[in-house]
Amino acid sequence: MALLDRSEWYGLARETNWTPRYVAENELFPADLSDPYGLPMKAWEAFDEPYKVSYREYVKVQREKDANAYSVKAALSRSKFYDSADEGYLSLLKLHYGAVSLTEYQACQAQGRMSRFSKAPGMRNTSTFGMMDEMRHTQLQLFFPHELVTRDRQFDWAHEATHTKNWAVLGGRHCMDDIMMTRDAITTSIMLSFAFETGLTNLQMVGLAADSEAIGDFTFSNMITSIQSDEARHAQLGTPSIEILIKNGKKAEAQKALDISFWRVWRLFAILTGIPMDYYIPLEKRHMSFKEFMHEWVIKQFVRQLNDIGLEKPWYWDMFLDDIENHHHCQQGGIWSWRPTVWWNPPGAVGPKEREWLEKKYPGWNDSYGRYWDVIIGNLLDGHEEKTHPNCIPVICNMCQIPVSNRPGPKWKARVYQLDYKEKRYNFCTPVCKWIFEQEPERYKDFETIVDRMYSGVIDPPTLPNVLTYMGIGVVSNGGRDGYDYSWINGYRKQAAE
Amino acid sequence: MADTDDLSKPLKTFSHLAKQKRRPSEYEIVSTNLIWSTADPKAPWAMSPDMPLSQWYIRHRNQSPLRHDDWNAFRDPDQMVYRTYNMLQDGQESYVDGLLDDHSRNEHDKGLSRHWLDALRQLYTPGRYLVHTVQMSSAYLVQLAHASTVENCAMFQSADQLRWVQRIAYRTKELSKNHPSLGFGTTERRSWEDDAAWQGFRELMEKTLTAYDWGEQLAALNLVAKPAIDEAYFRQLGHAARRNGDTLLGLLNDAALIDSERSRRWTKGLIDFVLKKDGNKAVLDGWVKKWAPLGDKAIDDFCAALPESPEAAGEARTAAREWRKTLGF
Amino acid sequence: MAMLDRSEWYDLARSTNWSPRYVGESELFPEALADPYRLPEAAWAAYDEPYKVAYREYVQVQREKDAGVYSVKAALGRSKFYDQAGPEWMGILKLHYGAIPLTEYAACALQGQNARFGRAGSMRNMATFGMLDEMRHSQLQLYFPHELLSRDRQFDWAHEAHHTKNWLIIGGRHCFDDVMMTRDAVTNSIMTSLIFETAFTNLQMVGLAADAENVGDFTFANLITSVQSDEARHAQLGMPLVDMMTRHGKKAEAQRAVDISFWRLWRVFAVLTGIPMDYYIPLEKRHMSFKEFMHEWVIKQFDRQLTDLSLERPWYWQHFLDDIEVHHHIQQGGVWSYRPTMWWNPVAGVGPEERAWLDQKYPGWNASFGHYWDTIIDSLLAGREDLTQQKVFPPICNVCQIPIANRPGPPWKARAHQLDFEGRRYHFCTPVCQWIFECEPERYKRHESLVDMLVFGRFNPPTPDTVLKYMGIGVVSEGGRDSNGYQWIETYRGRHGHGPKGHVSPLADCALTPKGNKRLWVLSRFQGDGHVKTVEIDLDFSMDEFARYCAQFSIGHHAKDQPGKTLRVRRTTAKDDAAPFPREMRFGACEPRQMDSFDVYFADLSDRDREP
Amino acid sequence: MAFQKVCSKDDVWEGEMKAFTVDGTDIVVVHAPGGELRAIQSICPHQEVELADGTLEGAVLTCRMHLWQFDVLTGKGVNPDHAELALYPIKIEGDDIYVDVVGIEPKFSHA
Amino acid sequence: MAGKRDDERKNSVGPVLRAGEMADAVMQALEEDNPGKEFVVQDHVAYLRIETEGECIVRRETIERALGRPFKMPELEVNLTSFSGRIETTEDHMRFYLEKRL
Repeated sequence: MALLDRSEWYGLARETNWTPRYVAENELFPADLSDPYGLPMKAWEAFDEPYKVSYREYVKVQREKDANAYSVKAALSRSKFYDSADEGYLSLLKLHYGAVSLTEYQACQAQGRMSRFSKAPGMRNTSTFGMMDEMRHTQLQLFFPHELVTRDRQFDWAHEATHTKNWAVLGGRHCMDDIMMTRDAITTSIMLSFAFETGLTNLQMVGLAADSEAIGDFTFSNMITSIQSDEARHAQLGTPSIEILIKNGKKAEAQKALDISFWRVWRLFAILTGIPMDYYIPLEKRHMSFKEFMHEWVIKQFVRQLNDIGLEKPWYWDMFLDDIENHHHCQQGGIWSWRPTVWWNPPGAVGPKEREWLEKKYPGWNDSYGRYWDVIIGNLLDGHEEKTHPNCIPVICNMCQIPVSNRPGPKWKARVYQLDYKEKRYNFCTPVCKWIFEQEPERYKDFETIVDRMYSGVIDPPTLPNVLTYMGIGVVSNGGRDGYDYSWINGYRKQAAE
Repeated sequence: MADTDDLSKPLKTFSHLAKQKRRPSEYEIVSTNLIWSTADPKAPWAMSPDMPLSQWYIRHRNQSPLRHDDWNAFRDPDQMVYRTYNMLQDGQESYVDGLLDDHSRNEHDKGLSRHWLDALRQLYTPGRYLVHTVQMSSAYLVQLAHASTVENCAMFQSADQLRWVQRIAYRTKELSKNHPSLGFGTTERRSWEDDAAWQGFRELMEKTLTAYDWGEQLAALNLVAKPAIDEAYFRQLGHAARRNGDTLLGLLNDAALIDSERSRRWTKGLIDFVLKKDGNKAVLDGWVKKWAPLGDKAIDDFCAALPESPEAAGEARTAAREWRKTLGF
Repeated sequence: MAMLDRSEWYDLARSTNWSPRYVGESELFPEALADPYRLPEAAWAAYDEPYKVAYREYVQVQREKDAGVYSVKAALGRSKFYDQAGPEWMGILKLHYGAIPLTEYAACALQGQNARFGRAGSMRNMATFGMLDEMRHSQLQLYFPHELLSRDRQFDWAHEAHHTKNWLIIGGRHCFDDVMMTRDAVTNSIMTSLIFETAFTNLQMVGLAADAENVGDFTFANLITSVQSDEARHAQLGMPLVDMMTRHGKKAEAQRAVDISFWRLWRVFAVLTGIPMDYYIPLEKRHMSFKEFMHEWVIKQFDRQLTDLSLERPWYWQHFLDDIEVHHHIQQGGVWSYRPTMWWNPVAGVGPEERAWLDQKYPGWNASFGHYWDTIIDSLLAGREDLTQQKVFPPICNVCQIPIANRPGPPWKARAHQLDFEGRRYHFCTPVCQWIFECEPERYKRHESLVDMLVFGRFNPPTPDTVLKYMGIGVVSEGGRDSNGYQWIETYRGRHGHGPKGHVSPLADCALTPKGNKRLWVLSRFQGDGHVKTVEIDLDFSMDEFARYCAQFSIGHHAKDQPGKTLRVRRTTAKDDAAPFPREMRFGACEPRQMDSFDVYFADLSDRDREP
Repeated sequence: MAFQKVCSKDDVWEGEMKAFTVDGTDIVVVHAPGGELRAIQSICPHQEVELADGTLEGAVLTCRMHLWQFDVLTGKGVNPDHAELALYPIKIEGDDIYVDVVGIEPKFSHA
Repeated sequence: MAGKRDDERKNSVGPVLRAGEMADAVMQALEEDNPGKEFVVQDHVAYLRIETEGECIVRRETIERALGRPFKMPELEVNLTSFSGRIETTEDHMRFYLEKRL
């Protein structure tokens, strides 16, 4: 055996810290981009990424992964799957590609920041691979939906979404800009690699794969699980950062970074993953409920890991558990009602059988969310489709950018948490979003929600057509309509007839 | 007549490419117009424009004197996508594996002279620090690129450097195993920080890394520092290696220069692209003038220490300059 | 420096002929392996393969193809497709994998022969790629079924089939040994590259791919189309040779090579591809009928290809067109009836809807083949599954090795064409197979079909068990059974014409068995039956007994009574006009010889006294 | 006038090809990179495979099934080079593409 | 709610793999490399979750035996979509573990 083992030379390849002479250390590693926690260079040299790969291995393995993903696409593109795919499922795909493809590309820059500004040589090398990974994810997730634009213009959002100011996009950008685009290398490694990539991307990239397989979309399930196999590696950047911070007396700071980012990402993924899982996937193909999935992946797998590296569950844990029961159900109602403002066709999809399933998975659903849908169903049965559009403007949270809502029904849970700061009033959906704002009001104060923009004159005049155009609706593609053209109420029509 | 703005008509490609009215390549589909943080020059991010990172982008990217009104029009002459990059480099790495394996079987290291081993310890193995700085600097270009087509090139460039950081580390370890008493694997940092041969490159790279204006970093790195490193550290050191019976290093450095060729192709493409806009020539001239002496000095310092290579510095300086000349400087 | 174009150096790479000095030309290129037609040196120098590829291009393209095929397998390996695939589809896969992979591997040796004995440098080069291609095909088609082994042992036939003496394998080997393993480089290029790989592999590899996609087996569809994409290159070997032969006065020889191989391959592929297409693919997934496919891919193309090559249609063209309507339907009946001898579970595929489709695609199907299946359905409805399995062997064609049969029904089409040669009697399904034999009897005369072996007493003891074991059944895996456990007959229950109890002829219950030592193998040709049967007869039988004895094996394995009529026996003649034997006459009294053919038919009772 | 309007240039972009039927004749309109337009026979001269399902790289069209290649500008076979595609006269008026199929039969190739 | 609280306190570790040949080999190797350990396998079609208590290791050479061909540890990444617990990677093994026991 003539070649050396990786372990023999790997350490040397990350002994690359040196003491700058011609420029000052804080010039080479400005605190804002590098390490605001003020740990010495030496402390970061202990950084040991648990998942190791060499460049030689990387290009080989990644080449194989791509050969696999692209070949499967090529082979199956002749199958007629998308011709006859369920409209709810197509909505899931549109939502996915619109939300994910270019966000992955932004992550290249975030990885680039870690690669340039981290004081930990191990992190600099590992995020070079991370950067490449994110490029891969972007390219896959542009190339795959590209062929779908010939069928349906709403797939154009795969490329266009983040270039628009659609309210859903603003929500995603606010979150991602916060956790990965405007933080130093260390905080980014906690927020992006640990909270986001270790904690929550599994929901979308692995969870949905099971449903996709059931539905027969092997191309998609193969692609997203292949993507996730990259995450499993580079997401490991976060844990050593946290361990080093804890070891150097910065546990509170690490905890705060986690608490902020976990909540932010949760609020987003519940929409991105929760709604499709519990509403868009046809009932007979559903693998498990979003809640069960959260248990498997987040509560069991992620939190246990969190614990093992020495952090605590976020302070708002009980609120989080409660939110798992509510958030995405509320937003399903909201998105469906405001369907003309989104780029996919959200199915109402709460027929009698679906409701039974929802009630079983989320006890109490019928008495709360069910009542909300009862009114809608009643209107549809009476032929008053127009009454199923709210024709008013919701209050949008100044943190997560999502309409403020909570479980309907007798308990009056929906409530706005308000804060006045520098003569401006801010609205929040939950105490947690409010708490995040309060940690760093200067960071968040200037951003206007889509609704703020209607009042502040950014969208002028704030008429519905103007707002839609501003959001890219009618520009990139038409807005959404009910995914099943209301056929899901047929079950109720039959019940009424009987 | 089909109209891409007519929403009732299906698209043949993403709307932003539909205007070309030709079938887009895979490269175009997956690489173009992916950045949206340039849309509002005053607020790159949803976070407050006053935030340090927002300010950073505004100052160092948006307000760079190197300007173009349509950065997205740039195209990589190699039209490299991630998929093809890995195919290419997997092949290249198989070749390097083969080199290492063969030479190791032939006990190549045992045959090296003490004289040359000293040179390797002084001038080759500390190079991982140097190449790593290029990796970092390229990553900076990634972070602040105006257009995805530029950003991707920088990403491949950064990954290429990591490739050589690891191959140098590999060789360092191999040399230390075959010659345990010579300090391979332990003295590199000291050489990089203290040896006169390295101080030119160290100064060049420390300053390049902190030239935070995006355009200036591009000029300093890709027009001056990288060519200097290619010519001195890879090419001239490779020549010297061959003269000293170290065929392995000669071949390894040739392989590294293949990556550099690719980097030069897109650099030339990008420079040609920006020079079509008024004002950029002067800006770049200024930077080249400012950085070239540091590059020359780095070459001189390094080549001076190269054994039996009196002509090395001259050749390297000329080669770097000649290349810049082909770009118009 | 820029790279040269392929065209700049390509000719040099194929200018590799030289004049031998230390050995004779005919030693270096023995005629029997190289060129018995003695085409002139100049002709060989001009050999120009139309499809060119450089080694550098070859490895790159093939690597990509393999990446595609293996990736899809890996990705879809997770799907539950094979868990849910119907028995029909699994039957197709077993048939395919049993028949194909090792045949592909044998083709490596064929390509090797061409790479060594081809008289043109370029032919040798192309065959080198051909050799690699065939290796690819055998490896892919061994690796893919391998994972199916854990589900079903019958997939072991993918590797084992060719090591057994299963009768279908004997048939396949006889054909391929003839067209590709025992010919000189010129002839085998015409027979294999031009005829087999251009005309016939598409049937299986392209035709089934469309059905595979419909059924949802993307792995298989992707596999076989990828395999077929290789044929472009090496299938090109034969074409320049035909040109050369016609130009150098060897047109008749080229024509004969075409005529022989086309027929031989047709007979095999109709079974391999025709049966699955028209019977195994679930009705709603059928892409087109086998006949339509034959028209598109073979008749249209082959015909104009021949014209282009200045060759004629084979002299048996009309036979061939007839055979397209019949051959695979009759073999479907045979394969299903002999299901215990197969390595997959044959599909009947003749529910009422399927029959409507068949009759539409093949007008007259119901009146002929339908009749055959009716008696089977009746037996099954009557709970007499035992009557639906063949108990005797059919005579087997000494060329194609396929049971001798033809369209059942009123015109007595099924008939054995016989030839006595050097003291042995040979049987052929058609005049074409007989013609092939007569072209070169020395080539074929020693081969014994399975039935020959039985008749010649090669099995000891000659029990069904011994024969099955000889064929690998019960050794490699269990033999076949009806693919869905006869569920398909349920739709017939209670229908008109198929009473719930069914109607089984008392003739079928005839318990006659040959006794004593005065026994003889003869051919029974039963009126309306599509299959000719071999029966071992007791010379002491009366003609009535002989008729009853034969009835139990005939028309779906039992003949219905026809009230007012009785069974008569006569010799088979060319015009089917021999007079019947007296009913009480001892069979031995007509002085039958081994394997003579006799007709058994229904006649009015009033005919009883007509004597020969 | 045997020329018939088939489609507009926008239906078949540079780098694309598309199948049409003109007067009962199946054709493929190919828009080669560089802007040249051609109308070619729809079926591969080799065997019954739709050329429109193949791939177009530069002016070289590769059939999906057996990888035969043709230069769409001249109709000549690239590999194998004995094969040839029938070309139909084509003319462009404004954005409209006209093709004349009269009297031209698809070609086929032996082997 | 009791169930949820319990979930957070389990010590489950192990790989999450795309189902297929590789997953089968890993499963077989895990059994061999961790004698006495009980593995729970959940088949979610698109992925297999393999879990055991506290710690487990899977070795390259064991996978090689299970696959019947040479294997390099990084190849596992092609099918390793996630894992529970923490990870340690070398060229000869992959280890999934938790430091604390709850």
